[in-house]
Amino acid sequence: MDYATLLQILDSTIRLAVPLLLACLAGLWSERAGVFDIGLEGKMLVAAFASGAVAYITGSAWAGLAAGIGAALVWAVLHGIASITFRGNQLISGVALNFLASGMTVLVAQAAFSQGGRTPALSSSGRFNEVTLPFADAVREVPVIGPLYADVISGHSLLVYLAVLAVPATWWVLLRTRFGLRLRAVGENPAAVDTAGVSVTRLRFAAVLIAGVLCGIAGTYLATALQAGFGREMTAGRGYIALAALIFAKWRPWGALWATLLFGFFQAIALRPDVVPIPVAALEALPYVLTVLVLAGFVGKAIPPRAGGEPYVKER
Amino acid sequence: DPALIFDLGGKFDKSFNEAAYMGADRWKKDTGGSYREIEMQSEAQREQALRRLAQSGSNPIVMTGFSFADVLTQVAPDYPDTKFVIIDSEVDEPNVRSVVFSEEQGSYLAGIMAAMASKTDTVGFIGGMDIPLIRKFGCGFAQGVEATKPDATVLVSWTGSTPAAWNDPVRGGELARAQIGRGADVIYHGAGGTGIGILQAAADEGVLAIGVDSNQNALHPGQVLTSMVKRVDVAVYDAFTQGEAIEPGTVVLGLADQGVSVAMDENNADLVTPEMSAAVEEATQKIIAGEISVHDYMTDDSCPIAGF
Amino acid sequence: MRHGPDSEAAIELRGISKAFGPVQANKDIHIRVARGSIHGIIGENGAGKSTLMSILYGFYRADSGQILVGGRDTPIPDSQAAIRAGIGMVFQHFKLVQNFTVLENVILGAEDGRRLQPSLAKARRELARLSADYGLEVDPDARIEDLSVGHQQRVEILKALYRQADILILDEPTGVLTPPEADHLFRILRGLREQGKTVILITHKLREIMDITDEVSVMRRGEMVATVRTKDTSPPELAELMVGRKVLLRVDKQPAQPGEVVLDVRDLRVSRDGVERLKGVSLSIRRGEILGIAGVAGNGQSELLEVLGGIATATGSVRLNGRELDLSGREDGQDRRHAGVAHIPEDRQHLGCIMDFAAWENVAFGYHRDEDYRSGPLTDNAALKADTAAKMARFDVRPPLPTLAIKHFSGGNQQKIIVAREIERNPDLLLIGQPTRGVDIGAIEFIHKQIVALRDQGKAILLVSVELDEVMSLSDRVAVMFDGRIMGERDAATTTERDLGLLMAGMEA
Amino acid sequence: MRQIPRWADVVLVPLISLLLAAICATAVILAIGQDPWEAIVTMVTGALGSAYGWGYTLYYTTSFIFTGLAVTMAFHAGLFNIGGEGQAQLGGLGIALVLLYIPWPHWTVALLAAIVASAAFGAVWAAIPGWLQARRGSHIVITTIMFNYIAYALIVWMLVDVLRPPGQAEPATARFAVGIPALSDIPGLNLIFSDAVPANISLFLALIACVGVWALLWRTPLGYEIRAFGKSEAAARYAGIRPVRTVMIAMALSGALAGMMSINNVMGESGRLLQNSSEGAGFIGIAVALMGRNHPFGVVLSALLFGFLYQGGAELGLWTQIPIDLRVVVQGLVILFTGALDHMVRMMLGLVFAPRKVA
Ligand SMILES: Nc1ncnc2c1ncn2[C@@H]1O[C@H](COP(=O)(O)OP(=O)(O)OP(=O)(O)O)[C@@H](O)[C@H]1O
Ligand SMILES: Nc1ncnc2c1ncn2[C@@H]1O[C@H](COP(=O)(O)OP(=O)(O)OP(=O)(O)O)[C@@H](O)[C@H]1O
Ligand SMILES: [Mg+2]
Ligand SMILES: [Mg+2]
Repeated sequence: MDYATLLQILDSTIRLAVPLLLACLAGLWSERAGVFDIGLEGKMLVAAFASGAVAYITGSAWAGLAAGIGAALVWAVLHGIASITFRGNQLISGVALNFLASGMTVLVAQAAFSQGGRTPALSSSGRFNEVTLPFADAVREVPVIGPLYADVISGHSLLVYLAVLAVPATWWVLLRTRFGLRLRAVGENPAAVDTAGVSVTRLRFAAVLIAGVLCGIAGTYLATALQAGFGREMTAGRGYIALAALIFAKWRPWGALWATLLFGFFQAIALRPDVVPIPVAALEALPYVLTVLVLAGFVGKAIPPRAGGEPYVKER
Repeated sequence: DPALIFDLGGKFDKSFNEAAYMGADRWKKDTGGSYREIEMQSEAQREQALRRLAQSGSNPIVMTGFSFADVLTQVAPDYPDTKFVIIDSEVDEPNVRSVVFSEEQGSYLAGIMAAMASKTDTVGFIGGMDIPLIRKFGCGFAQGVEATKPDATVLVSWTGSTPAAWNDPVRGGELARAQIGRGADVIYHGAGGTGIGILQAAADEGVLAIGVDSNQNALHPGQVLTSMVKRVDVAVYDAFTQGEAIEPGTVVLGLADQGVSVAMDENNADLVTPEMSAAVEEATQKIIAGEISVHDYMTDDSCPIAGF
Repeated sequence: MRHGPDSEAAIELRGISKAFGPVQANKDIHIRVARGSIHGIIGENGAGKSTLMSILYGFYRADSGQILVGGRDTPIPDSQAAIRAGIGMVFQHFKLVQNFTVLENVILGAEDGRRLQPSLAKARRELARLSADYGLEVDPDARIEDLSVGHQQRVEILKALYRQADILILDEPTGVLTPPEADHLFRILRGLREQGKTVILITHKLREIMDITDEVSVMRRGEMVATVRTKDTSPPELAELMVGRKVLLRVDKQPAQPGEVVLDVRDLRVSRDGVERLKGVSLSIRRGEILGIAGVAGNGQSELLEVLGGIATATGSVRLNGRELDLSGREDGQDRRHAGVAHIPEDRQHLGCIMDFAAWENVAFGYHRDEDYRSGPLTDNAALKADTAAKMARFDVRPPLPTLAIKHFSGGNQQKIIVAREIERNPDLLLIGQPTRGVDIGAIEFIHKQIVALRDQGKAILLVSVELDEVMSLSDRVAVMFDGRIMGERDAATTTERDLGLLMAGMEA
Repeated sequence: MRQIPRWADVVLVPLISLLLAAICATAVILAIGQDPWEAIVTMVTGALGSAYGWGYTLYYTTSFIFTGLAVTMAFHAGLFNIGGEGQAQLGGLGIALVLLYIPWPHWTVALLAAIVASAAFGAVWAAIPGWLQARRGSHIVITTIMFNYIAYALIVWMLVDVLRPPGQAEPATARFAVGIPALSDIPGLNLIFSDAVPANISLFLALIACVGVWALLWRTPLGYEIRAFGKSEAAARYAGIRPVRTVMIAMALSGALAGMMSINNVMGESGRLLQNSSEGAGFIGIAVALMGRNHPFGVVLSALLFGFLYQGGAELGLWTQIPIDLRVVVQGLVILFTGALDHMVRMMLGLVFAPRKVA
């Protein structure tokens, strides 16, 4: 496999890793606050649909983004109501919302566009097109790093760079601010926060909503940048891989970046049977197998937030 | 009433199934008749759909796609009075009509145009599900390229080995980018709904693509060189018009009877040079006349030229 | 200068009532706490003490009633309000974030500014001052999970002081402390009183009440039955007020007649996630004697019980009636039971029973594979229910309903059901952990009688309790555990609290 | 929270949840500009209006009973098994292997073999995540999800590269030599089911399984141990209940039940192994179990309900403009209300049943 091929694979690695990264950060926010969220898949899906539909109707990618985030937020609020307000089972709530998403998107898409659950293809104005970073062409001639910068780093949609920036942002807010401190505390021992006179419910909702926003961006990316429109089940299990990546990342922001890049890389080589002579089925199973190994602690043990999955009930 | 069953990938795949839909729709407009239609959601559904339609008295029942072959062999005998039409596959039953196309011929023409349009002398073919039928496309395409530019390279990739491969635009897009990365500047797809992603990627990366089944030139005007149109719509239209009277047996539609062709319209007018259309015209005549015989992969399951 | 209890009220509660579903936890409570005093509150389990204090701290909302702070009517809808009113609370179960540092825990909820750095810096200075003033030394950068319980408690107190609390509530603070640690705590509390702060102290230990409080209020079944000046009352009087009848605080029992050795433990070692919890424990118990294990919770007693009960694995040798027991985990709790070991666990609600199961199902717990509860491959539920009804009658369990879920029984009654289940198996060795934790004096009396009776039938009994008085009054011999070792063994009749206290603190006496 | 009578908890809570789900579904239908009444009529007539409809309704019901029981079994051990899908498909693989490679003298023997094979394959596929949870503490929800994907890849590979007969384009095995009688083949029943229906004798197998699961959980020491472990692992240890063993047994049983679903669809209906043979029944099992309050008999009822929903939904896709995907929406709503918002429903009921004061 020559350098050029490697660059291509890295290029598509980034394209494929970004939705995973955003979803993974979403999961990170939610679970650091003690709310499990297997509903990432569903949130991305509704976001993908909403952004695809609105971007088509308005012809504006930004309108699409707004819609995508909005839709994901609706799902996030539902999850919050079920698992925070009414102390329901967070896992079941997530599963339910995933089903709801996969059904609703197709239903509404069919009703609105009657194109078999797909939204019409977007014109370039309705999409987040690739932006070329400064000096991309200038440095292309520089050996090795030149092409790396010009072809891999540069030339992605705006949302890609947004996603990457979300990593340090998450890190800073989570570890360097009052909000972050309280949020982490809520994920470890909500009673401590409650007795300190801070509302557990509000903090957890905040976390869930942030997760919604990130999933919204992820879905929008799928429908308006990676693709030109929404297609049924277009998230294709990315939400679950993101969860796996989250565990792999041990619930840490930078870890999330590396984990999702790794999984993105697997997906990228799965698309290149010409370079890796392994049966495609095997390549497709690889991320899942790896995840299982990670979960099994064969690749480093991960300790989840202590209060994760536990609805908070006042008691002494 | 007649009925139409769309395969996975859906009625609006902008390609194979959509072509069938066009036919049915035209028939509806022309005759004012009505028909039933179902879209497959999963493999295991086929039999229920067939039986349900037959049982509810639809006749004839048209289904798009080879995947129905096996199920149809099971179901057809149970409903001797119902006529079935299967497109893209041969089922030998007294009440079944099988319609197949000489895709290799149309693909050959596409190959010629691709070779002439290519500046890098590298062109690509991306098949959907890796099955003989689609290899047939690729093989004809490769022969067309070979005949025009013997030293040109033809890259070949497949989206997958299951029907899911018909409806995976993301993967299609990535595969296209990969081929473009390897120098391809014209990409021909035979991948149904997945093709949307392929055409999109080609357009995004500023190279030419060739559509399939339906006329896909309009999807990205000026960026789709042409489309290897397969007149599934005609097949459906005929079936519906002949109704219950339709006679069983196998029908092969090729260049001669406009069953396959390369689409020329305002969307690709400025892409198609006079030489190109001349070359296409010439090849067409020769094929019809039998002076050129395009090798059909399915006859011996091999394609030396394309290397599979 | 020292304020007397007669000065004006720091806190006054009027007609506070609170119900949890069917349970009336507090009924029309009136109480007045003088500024600058240490005010004790005692009462049986479930009397409503913690509930009342949680209401005062805004953790629960009272159904009705009025709260006055410093004479002014101060509604306290949430903990924030309580903090603003200058009230701080140290809960029975600490509210600390285990993997945060002391500093982070202290500022949590009391940060000034959105960014952490300034708050942390300020808290560091503030902590240094408080430690100096009240002798509350603790390393500000230590992680809570690495701190001893005593230190964790100091962090809780620091949290309150950092929030400028001048009324401090402590809910059963000494339950988890060694006598020396408890003494230190009391010095701190006295120090706070010197500074004019008000302390409300909930405890079950009459001795502590007598030691340090100025006034004491007694609760029973959700009601406030009396508030008296400490110097005008006595332990027996308080006990009577609590239970509503006379109780004898000492167990009366004949001296033991030990028989042959039943349990013989040699060099027992247990390691859990890298840490060695038992560091070579050896002991032996004979028929007809009670060996008491004294010590502060978390010094290996739990591990000892778990190993003997077949829950945890270990190395070393354990012989029961001369037979070597397997410690590698190949034998489980049921094998132990067959070998003649009964086990009343330390934590009845989390180990001893399944809270959602009915009483009769819990009576089978651990013995569910026994022949008498089986008919062929199936379980004989009828027999089981009958047996449960009989046990309930013998042990005076209230209400005597075999089909009632055990979570709906009161703590003491839950304990009675478990005790019945375990001792009626006629075991050779009985393991007992914290037999009377969360059980009120009435039930304590009953359970103690049962244990002594069992000893007199010639059983060997291993008793683990953090209540020093309980160990001393029940046991024939007392062994003290500290840091996974047996620090020493004493004759219960002759030893003194002080002596044991030193051992519990890890000091060779 | 206020106590509500047990009967209300068992009967009213699911019914109200169902009602809420139905209301939302109606709203959805209206929102996409369709006629709910038409939808209901179509579903009822299509699913229950004819022997043919019943044939399919009962066919789906059978599958859902198996997967519902699978989820129930795991639930009682405190495990949330989302892997029913993969386990069912593996069960199908097991059936395919024994039926393709061994010539069976008679369908009865073949059925026994199929039961063993499907149960074994499903059990293994569930026991691995069980082991990972018990021994390595990997979260069973995530692992079972992962195992669904791995199963999918495995099946694709088997169908494409191993089991696909030469010359066949679609990824599927050859037809099995033997099948099991459909209800329409059974003397007596064939008077009702005149023309061929997919529902087959595995329906009775499913009902037997229900009784079996019930007896196991509530009438045997093993069931006692599973339930006790599900309530509290620490307490279970104290009582000498071995965690690893219990988790593995519970998951194996759960997987076996899921796998046996394939007797209905793979051996019974299609007579060969197709890709995605379980068609999401593994997931529907979650809704069925929740709706059935994790009791085998409740499972039968809710399985019937979902059988109706699925056949009716298929008919919607056929005769109305309402996409078949409405099924998925309803499924999601039921899970949401019965599984996640059940406290809300209870609170609503709590207001109805005034608290009884004690103490
Ligand atoms: N969490 C709870 N939910 C509902 N009812 C409860 C709860 N906790 C206790 N109760 C009920 O409150 C009553 C008193 O419980 P509690 O354990 O406080 O009794 P208690 O005063 O400690 O009695 P004992 O001295 O026997 O322990 C019991 O009848 C019990 O059923
Ligand atoms: N969250 C709750 N839900 C239901 N009942 C409760 C709850 N908290 C306490 N109770 C009940 O209220 C009553 C008073 O409990 P509380 O904890 O105040 O007693 P206590 O005096 O603190 O007992 P202890 O000495 O064991 O701490 C008990 O019957 C208890 O069971
Ligand atoms: Mg208390
Ligand atoms: Mg109590």
